[in-house]
Order: sequence, then C-alpha cells, then structure tokens
Amino acid sequence: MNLEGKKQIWSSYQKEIADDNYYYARSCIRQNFFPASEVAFLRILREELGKNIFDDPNHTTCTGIGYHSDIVPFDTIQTVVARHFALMTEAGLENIAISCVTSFGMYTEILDLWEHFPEQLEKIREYLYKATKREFNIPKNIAHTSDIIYKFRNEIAQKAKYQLINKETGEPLRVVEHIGCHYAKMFPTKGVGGAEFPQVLSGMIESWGGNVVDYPERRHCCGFGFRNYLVQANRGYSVSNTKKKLESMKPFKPDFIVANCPGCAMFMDKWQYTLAEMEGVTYDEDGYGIPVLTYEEMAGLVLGYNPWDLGLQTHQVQCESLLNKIGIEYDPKAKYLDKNGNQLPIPESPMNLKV
Amino acid sequence: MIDNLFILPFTLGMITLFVILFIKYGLWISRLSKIDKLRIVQSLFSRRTLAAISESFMEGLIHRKMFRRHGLLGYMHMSLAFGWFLLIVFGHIEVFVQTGSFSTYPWIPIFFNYFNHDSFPGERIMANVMDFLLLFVLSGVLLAYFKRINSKVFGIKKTTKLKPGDRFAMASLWCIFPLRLFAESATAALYGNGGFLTNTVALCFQWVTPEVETGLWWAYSISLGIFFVCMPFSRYMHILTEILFIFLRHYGIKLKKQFNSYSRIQVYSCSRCGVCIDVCQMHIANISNNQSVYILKNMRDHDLTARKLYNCMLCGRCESACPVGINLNDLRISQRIKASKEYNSDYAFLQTLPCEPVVEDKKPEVIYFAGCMTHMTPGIKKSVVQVLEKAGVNYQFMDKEKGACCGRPLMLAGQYQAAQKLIEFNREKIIESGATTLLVSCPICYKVFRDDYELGQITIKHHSEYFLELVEQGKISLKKSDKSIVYHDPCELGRGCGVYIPPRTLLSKTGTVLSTEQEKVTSLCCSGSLGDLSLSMADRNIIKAETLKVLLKQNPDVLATACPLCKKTFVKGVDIQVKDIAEIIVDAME
Amino acid sequence: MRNFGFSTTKSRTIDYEKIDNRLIRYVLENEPTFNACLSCGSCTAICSAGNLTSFNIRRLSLQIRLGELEHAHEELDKCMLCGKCLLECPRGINTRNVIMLMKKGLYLIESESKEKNDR
Amino acid sequence: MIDVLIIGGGIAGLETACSLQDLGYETVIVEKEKTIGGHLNDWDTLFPTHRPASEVLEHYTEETRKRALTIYLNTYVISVKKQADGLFEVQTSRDVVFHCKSVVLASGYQLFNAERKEEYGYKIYDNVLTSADLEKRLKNLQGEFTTPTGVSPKRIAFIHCVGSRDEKSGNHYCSKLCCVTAVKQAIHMKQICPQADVFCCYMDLRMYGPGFEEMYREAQEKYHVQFIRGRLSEVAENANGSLQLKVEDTLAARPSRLQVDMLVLMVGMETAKSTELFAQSCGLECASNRFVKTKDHHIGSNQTNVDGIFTAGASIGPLSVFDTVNHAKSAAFAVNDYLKAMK
Repeated sequence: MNLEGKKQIWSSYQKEIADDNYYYARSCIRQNFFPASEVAFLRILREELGKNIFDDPNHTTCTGIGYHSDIVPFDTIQTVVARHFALMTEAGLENIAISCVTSFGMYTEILDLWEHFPEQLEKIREYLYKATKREFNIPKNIAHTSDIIYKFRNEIAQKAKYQLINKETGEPLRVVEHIGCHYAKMFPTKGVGGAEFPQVLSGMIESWGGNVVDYPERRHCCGFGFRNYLVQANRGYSVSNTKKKLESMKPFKPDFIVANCPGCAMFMDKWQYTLAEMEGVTYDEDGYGIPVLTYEEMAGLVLGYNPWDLGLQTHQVQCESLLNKIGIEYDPKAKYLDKNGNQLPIPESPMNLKV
Repeated sequence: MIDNLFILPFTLGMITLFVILFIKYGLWISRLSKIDKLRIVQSLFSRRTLAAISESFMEGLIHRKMFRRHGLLGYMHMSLAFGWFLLIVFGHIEVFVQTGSFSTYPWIPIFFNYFNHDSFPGERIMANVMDFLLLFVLSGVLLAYFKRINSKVFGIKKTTKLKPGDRFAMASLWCIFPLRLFAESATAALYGNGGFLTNTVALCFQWVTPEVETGLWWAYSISLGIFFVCMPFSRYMHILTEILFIFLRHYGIKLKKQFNSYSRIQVYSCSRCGVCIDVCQMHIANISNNQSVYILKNMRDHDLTARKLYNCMLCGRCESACPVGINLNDLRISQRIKASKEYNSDYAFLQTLPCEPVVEDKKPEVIYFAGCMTHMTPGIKKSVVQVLEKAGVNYQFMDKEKGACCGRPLMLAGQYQAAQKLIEFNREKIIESGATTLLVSCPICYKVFRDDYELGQITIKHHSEYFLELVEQGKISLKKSDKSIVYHDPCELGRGCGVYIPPRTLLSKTGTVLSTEQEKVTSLCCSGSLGDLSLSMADRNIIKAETLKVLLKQNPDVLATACPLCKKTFVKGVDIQVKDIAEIIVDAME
Repeated sequence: MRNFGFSTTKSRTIDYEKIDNRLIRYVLENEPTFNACLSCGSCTAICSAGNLTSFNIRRLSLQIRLGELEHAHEELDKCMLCGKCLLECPRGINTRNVIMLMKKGLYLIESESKEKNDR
Repeated sequence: MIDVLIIGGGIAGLETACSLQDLGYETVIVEKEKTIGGHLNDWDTLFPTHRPASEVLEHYTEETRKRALTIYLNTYVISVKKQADGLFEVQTSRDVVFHCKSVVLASGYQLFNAERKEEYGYKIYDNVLTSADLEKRLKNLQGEFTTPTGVSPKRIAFIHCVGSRDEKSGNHYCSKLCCVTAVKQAIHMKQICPQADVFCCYMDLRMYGPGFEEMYREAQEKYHVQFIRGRLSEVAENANGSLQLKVEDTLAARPSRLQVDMLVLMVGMETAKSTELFAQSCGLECASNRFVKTKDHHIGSNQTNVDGIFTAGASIGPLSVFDTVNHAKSAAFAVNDYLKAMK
C-alpha cells in the first residue's frame, strides 16, 4: 500500500465541515442500539470541544429505513426531511449534523435532487406548508457526525487519555474501518476521502495511534440491506454478506472494527453472534469474535470515558479483551449495574460465542 | 523307429506347433456365438467349404492378391509358401514312389535323402523335381533377403517394424532352406543321390565326412524345430490364422460391433504386410503411427492409446486394400465401443418429445430424412425437395423442423448403446409413417440406416439412386449440357455402401463425367470425416488439398459429390463449383 | 448449532482460488484446440440436440472451465455427437472430441470419487 | 523562410520530415523533450512481431542523421499565427520565431492517467502497473522478472479498456491498440514467467490488424492465456501485497473473484494536453474525442480546417506505429500538394 497515493486521492476529496453551531439529526438505529454513543457524541462536542449543538426533541425519523424498504414514497421522505430543515431553521441554525449514514445519504440525495429540479423543491415546500405550516431554509453545511469528529480528531488526540496502541507490545492496534454504503458511494465528493479510499475513519484511527487495515472486502456492504434483513426469509442473504466481509478481514487479525454507520455497527456485531451460533465460527482466533465499536465509542474510549457509560456491555461481542489491550481501566463488577448502582439481570451466555 | 536323433528337434517342434494350434483354434471357435457355431456345423459339408479351400489355396499359397498388387512381392510370397507346400507334397510322393505306401513316419519325407541312399525306379526324376522345388523356394528366400535391404523394389514405401520374436522366427525361416540345400548336398557328395542342384553343390562338398553331414542335417532339423515353435508366437501365426479366418468368412460369420472371438481371429490374421500403411491418407499430414497395421498390433499387445484410436477418418481405404480382407473399420469401431462403453447416453429426452399425429389417409410413399449435415447445406435440402415436388412424389419430410441425429456419428465414435437409442427412436417414426421408401441425402445416415436400422420391407435409397429411378421412370427429365463433371465418391456411400455406378449414370445424363486416377473403391477421403475425433483442422486442410489435387487434375467445370459433408469440406478449398448431385439435377431439370 | 429460520447462502462468486479444474485440465490436455474457444455460441446455435432440448454447449464449456460439474453429466447426455458444431466452429475446435473427452473425464472423476467413498 | 515546420519529433514527425526533405523541402522539427522518438523511447517491443522498439527508433535516428535534419530539442511552440499572406509565424519557447509556409502537427498523444480510475488503485497498491510501466520494466529487465514488491508472479491479470470506452473517465472512444498490446504483453509474460497464470479481462477484443488475430489465437492455444469477458470493477490489496480483483464473468453471468500478484492496466490514448492547447490557439477544430479533426475522414486525413496546417500521426486519434508511419508519409504528400499549389 502506497500511502502517498492515498494521500493524493484524499487531497482531492476534502469537504467543508462547519466549525460550530450544529443542528443534531439523530438516528433511529443509533438511539435504539447505541444510545450511549449519542450521549458520548454530545458530551464530546459540548464538553471536550466546546461546541454548540442543538438536540431537538421535536425531530423524528427521516423514514429512510421505510424508504429503502419500499414502503415510504419518495415525496414523503422529502417532506419529512424538509420538516427537519424547518426545525433547524426555527432553531436559528444553518449547519446540520446527521448521526445516521442512511439519513446522511438521503439528505444529500434530496438536496442534490432539489438543486437539479427546483420545481421539486417548490412542491415539497408546498407539501410541508400544507401539512405543518412550516417553512425552511436549505442548510448551509451538511455533515455526518463522523465528519465532525474527523474534523476535530487532532483536538481529541491532544486530550486523549489512551492511544490505540497495544499496551504490552507497543504496536499500533490493527483497526478495520467500515464506512456505511450511503456515506460516499452515491456522492463521492460528499464524503471525506471519497468513496474508494474514505478518510473519515482512517483519519481518526491514525490520529489516535492505530493502524488501518485495508482488507479486500472493505468496500463490501455490512449486510444490512434493509429489505434483506427485514424479511426473515431473506436474512440468510444479509448474514452471508457479513460473512464475506468477516472472512476477508480474518487473515489480517484485526483488533476491532469501527463503523460510522449505526446499522453497520449493529449488524457486524450481531451477525457475528448469529454466525457463531449457526455455524460455530468466529473470526478472531480465540472464539470471542471481533469487537465492533461506533466511532463515538472509539473516541470516548480514547478520551478515557467509562466503558460502561459508553454502553459497551450492550454489544454482542464483548469488548474486555480490547480494553485490556489498550490498558483501559474498568470495573468488571460495574458492567451490569444501573446508574444508581443496582444490579441488572446478567444476560445469558451464547452457546458458541465466548463472552 | 528312430533312425537318428537329429529328427527330434523337427518332430518336437511340429508336435508343439500342432498342440498350440489345436488349443488356439479350439479356444477361438469355442468362444464364437452359438449362432456362429451353428453356421459352421451347417456349412461344414457344403460348397462353402470347397470355396474356402479354394480361397485358402489361392490366397494362402498362390497369394493372388499380392500378385495383383506387385509381381515381385507376389512371387516372393508364392515361392516361399507354395514352393514349400509342393516340397512337402512331392516329398510324400517321393516316399510313395520308393515304398509304394504313403504311411510312413512324418519325418521320413522331410529328411528323405538322409535316410535313403538306395536307388529306386524314378529316383532320378524325383530327385530332380525336388531339387527344382528347392530352387524355387530358395529364389523366394533370396528375394526375402533382398527385400529387407531394399523394400522399395517390392512396391512397399513403408514397412512395419519387427519384434524380437518375429526376428527369431524369421531368422530360422531364412535358415531352413539353405540348410536343407547344404545337408542334401553333403549327402549327395557322400552318396551321389542328389538331383541337378544338390549334385552340383555337392562338388564343393567333396571334403565332408559323415559326421559333418549329420551335423548339417541336425542344423536343418533344428532350424525347422525353432521355426515351428516360434511360429505361433510370431507374425507367422497369421498364415495359420488366416486360413481359419477364410473358412469362417465363407461360413457366413460376420463381424459384430462388439469385439469378440471372430474379431480376435481377424486381428491375428493380419500379415503385417503394410499395404494399409501405404494407402492411408494420414501420411500427407505426417501422421504415421495410427495406420491399421499398427492399431491391430496395439490391439494384440493391449496398448492402444485413445489418441491413436480416435485419430482415424474411417474412410475405409485400408479395408478395401487389405489382402486378407480384414474388416478394419469395424474392428476399430469395436475398440472405440469398448473404450467408451462406460459413458453412453440414454437420450431420455427423446421420450418426452411431442409426437406428431399420423394422418392415416395421407400415408406417404416416400419418407425423406435429411439429417444433420443436410440441414447445414440448405442448397441440397432445397434441391431434394424441388426434385420430389417436380416428380410429384408423395413424400413426408421426416426431420423438417426437429429431428434426432441418425446415430451414425455416435456409431463412428463408438457410442454404440447411445446410437441404439437414436436408432430406436427414428426407426419407430419411419415405420409409423407407413412409407415404403426411406430417402436420405446424406451417405453418413445412409450407412447406418442400411447396416443397423432393420427397417424390414422399407427400401432405403440414397438420393442419387432414387433420382436415377425417377429419371428412368420418366418422372423427371434432364437436359444434358457440355459441362465436364468430376464425381467424388463419398467414403460412406462408395466403400461404405458400394454405391458407385448410379451417381455416375445420373450425372452422365447432365454432362460429361470424367474419370480420375483414384476413384470408386480407391477414391480419396475429403478429410471432413466424422470418423476422426481428434484430427486438427490444419491437418484436415492438408489432406483435403491433396484430395482436391487428384480430383481437379483435369480441370472439370463442376466437382460433384453426393454428401453434404464432402461438399462443405471441399467448398472452402476451391474456386470451381462444388455441387451436390441433387443440385446438379435441379439445374438440369427441364 | 442453532436454527434461526435462515441460513447463509453459498456464494455465487466464481472464486479462482477454488476452481475444480480436474475435468477442464483433462479435456485441454487431450484436445488443446479447446483452448481457442471464443464462446461465440455458434456451436450452440446450430446444435441438433439444442433444437430438441435445452442443451447449450457454450454454457456447458464455460461451466466446466469454472469447475461446475453438477449438471455436466446430465447435459452431456443430450449431445448426439452429430458434428454440426465441428463444421461451424470458427476456431476449428474438435468439438466432438471435446464432448467425448468430457464424458470420459467425468466418468473417470465419478468413478474415482466412488472408489474413495467405497473405501 | 523555411518550407515546413513540424511540431513533434516522434516517429510521425521524423517520418514526415524525412519524406519532405526527400521531396526537396526545407524542414524544421520542434521537439519539447530532450530526445527524439517520443513514446517509442519507453517501449520494449512492438506488436505483432515482438520486435524491439529500439530497432524502429534506430532506423529513424539513422535516417535523421543521414539527412542532417534540423531539430530543435527542449523547445515547444507557444503560438502559431497565420498571416494575411498565408504564411505562418511560429513563436517558440526559445525566443526564436519561425516563419514558414506550412505547419505539420505531429504532437501525438498522451497516455491516460490511470490514477483517474481510483477503484483500480494505481499508485496506491504497489503491484498495480500500467501497460507503459510494464514496458519500462521489461525494457530494463535484468535477470528474473518480479513484481514491484519483488515477488515472482504466480498470477497476472491484464485489464483492457482502462480509460477507453469509458464515459466515466471522459473517454468514450476506443483506443484500439490496447487489446493487441495486452495480448502481446500477456504472451511476453508467459514467455518469461511460464509458471504464471495470465488472465485478460476484456469488454470486447478488437484484433483489427494483420497478424493480430493470429497473436490472440497463439495466446490462447500456445500460451494458455485465459480471457475473461468482463470489466474490472474494483481492486483490493491482500495482506501479502497480492491483489484481489472483482470482475463479472459476463459469459457465465456471475461475479468472480481473482487473486493476482500483478495487475496491468491497459491505459488508453488521449489527445496530448499540448495538442489541445495548440488547437485552441490556432483555431483547429477538434472531434468529440478531443483529438484534432481531419478535414475529410476518407480522402483528406492529413488536412485540417486551417489551410496550411497538417496533421501526422496520433494527433488525430489513436494510431499504431504502422498507422503512424503511413499517416506521416501521406502527410508529406499532402504538404507537397499544398506547397506546389502555392507557387
């Protein structure tokens, strides 16, 4: 791998990311499966970086999942997105920070559509007005939340308590980065580093001391594929795709996987459990599986946040081995305590996957 | 009564030979099918035996076919075989003349001069006759020596290689008669009982003692003994096998598709004369390892490779040239059947094909089967249909839209069981049609229909034969032009089915048919043959070019053929018109 | 192992690392002209067996090149060896020999695996 | 006053100059590089005969020397102005102004920059080469052939149509020489690395010239090069530096995955940037493929829309050495006709 060549490409795919004052568009999957990641993101922005970010209780799903499952019409999703722009406008903000990669893809696509077909924009304005009496401005800057962390990766590095380095060997950790398909594959110029060699996560990993693993199937879909997951009969197809990725990364012995898309993080994590239970295989050497982190969790760990506050105990693949490698201090007993220190029920152990 | 021990080698050798022969013949005959055995029993006391004896005499001793091919070669074989035969016959006569009885020990006539020094009435005549016969045989031996040095004089371009066993047998054979001459001459020197030859040679043997004389007779006997023992294990076995083969052939035994005892007899009847090597067109493409004589050798030695087995056009030129009359094509096919019997198709899909309903009142007189190859030459197909329409023939086009292959290509490749499935399928269709004549426009189909279909009362006609009939019946009339035509005999039609004359007669009604150097039974293969599975296109083209050279020597206006495959093969190689006989008829129709 | 009501599917991807090349190797060794195949499909278009069935030699030869032998036997059994393809092939491939070699090669492979099973 | 100014000292320019000199005209060649011969300098062997490119180059060096042609090296043209009297004033980087009766544009082509096909990873994965890189490697080869990471290759893939017939990379046209070059290089690789499996991934194979189809067949039959009808979609690197390709085998209608030790991108030909600028400066019309448009495709392939400016060689589109030499010769005759009529 020739880094100079990669840098050459990165230099031609740098996008503008707003510096401050964001309207936070939350993600359905993230808030359901990684709620602590949202909390961590807001904490990092507000406490570590001192930025203004507005988390609006009024905003809803973008309906992207429904749209990609062919149950929400395109006009509907455009109107929902327009409503979010209206909320942003009403909050007096111009920069939107989108937590979900699929939402990010939808927003980008819709904005591009409106640019080429202004009459469509007018139609949507009309729809929104008829339905909600709201009006909106087009955001000045649109960024995925990982873009923002990427932008401030060096600031975070300065405040870092830990580095992505194996404490015992001193070697950088081998990190697999997985970029959600909807992040840059449709509009390469809208993603940091483009679609072929995205920089958004590798930038963070390298700034925080880790090494990026480029494995052959890194561009492959995580396997979510919306419809392919939602219908049980199709799930075999979904899990087969994840398997393809895992098989491809296995020889590189990654220490963990990091994803910028909540859906990807969830499927790469949960399907490892499914594959272990269904076929008895894991893709690490010891039978524990490869830990999967969201970039917020990765940033939080680097900044020294309590792993249990970051919600790592809710993952299928347990992260203690990773924490040990980095040398992060944690209280094993606190893993299943609620915020008041009461013991929560301990999950059953899987049949094949070690915990 | 053993007069001298030197007769032992001869006697033991002869006994060994007869025992081995008895066992071999016995095994071969016992392994023939029941029907074939019945045939032998039924024909044993019939004229067939006489015919077989006559042929054995003509071919086994006189070597008539060999004479036809080359005089000197024929004479060499005749002098050895017939001369030796006469020596034995006259040896017995000599004994009879002396003793007045034929009953004597078998070695007495062979070593007569040694045992009999007394004169008897007619002794001089007999001695001179025997000397003359010896000279006759010796002339053959001399020629045989010479042939080894220079075979070209005998019209042989390529010859077979000898195995050690063969060399041993040949060496002993070469010694027998010179030694007999020396032994008799020695005896003549001592006792003066020789003829014109031995007495003359005896002049050089004045120094011999009785010990030397006995020594020479020993040598003579040993060489005979060695030869007899070697004979069943050498190429000379063919002489004895061929006679059995001739008899069985006369008894109406035919070669089956599967390799059997009769096939084995044929394989061992091969004299390795090499005639098949010379007539093979494969040499043109520098392929010189798969001619029939080599294949038969490989069959005897069980080391036939697939490459050699499948690399033969099965044109039949060697078969028609074989002096022994071995069914070389079918023997080769039987090996292909054996080699591929494990993977034959059952064509199950044929059972599921929709059947066209038979309309009773529209029973055709003729059913026309175009075949795969005719479908690739629409010109032929169209012409056949045009002629049939013009002649007002009530016909049905069997494979106009969809048809199964006739099965001949499978047969050529050795896929016998598979071919049977196609044959069954087509046969049923043909018989169902109610037609009385099956018309084909492809000799490849024609061959399999005639040989393997068992269509009962239905007559099978190639279009060249059928169109000639139509002309003779006045159903179509032809206009003769001044065009010169050379007719190429397709292998399957000519050598395969013996149809040489009708196409020529038919063509002569449309133009002038020129004859070529190699035609009818000796005609060359076009090289397109489906018989060969592995011959490359480049080699095919080389062979084709040579064939065309012969065909076009006289610059004909049209090159006519009667096979779609020949036509397709030739058409890519020449500037002049290449036409199927059907197309020529359409052009000449009034 | 647990059953979740679905299972992973076999990948359709042609993986050149895992191709079973036994049959194609056997055919090419014995009939090198087969190397020159262009997959033009003229053999398939003219095929007598293809006129009666779904037989497709172009597809079959591709499948065999990719080591997919599951349907090969059944497909090969449809060929009638008539030789039209031989006359049609622009690259002069001895198609009939290719078919015969495929049949034989397949027979050898099948009997070899049978032997293994018997043991 | 010189008769003809020739822009470009590649084989097109040299052949035109030699032919014109033989017809009795005074010529000057202006070459921006420090040597004559153009792209041929970088090439190892030529199709379809595998002859060394240096032989052709030597031929032209010798012809040039014999005729003592005037060549300005390290010099490029800044502007060409056609004056009222029909003569041309040519300004060059050397502060020399030439006055000439006619101009022949023999500025050739440039190779497609494979970095533009990001997904193929050129300049990112070490074992991805362009066809031109491979030629250089072969030309300077000493001892055993190895890939850029020093491995003796077990498997090599050639990718046809990189930057040709590809709207996405801005070149919709066929570069016509890459197919046969790929076959030539595939054979070459098989000759020097007989143990390697060689694959060619193509969209269509265009073997248009004499001897090309024969070469293709030789590649199949003699060298067992495998041809996959499918276009490369993406490349990834394995842990050991080998590459994983994703190509659909369109004949099997299935995706395929191929691991190779070396990937060769058959880069297409584009109009040279300098030619484009030159054309703009003197009002030359260009075709939709951005090469200079000929006045008449069939019977005036050397003339342009500006009287007195002629083309020779690949400035009109992708041409082989064979085509270029012929086109250059015909350019000399076209110029001859023009100058005769002028008198």
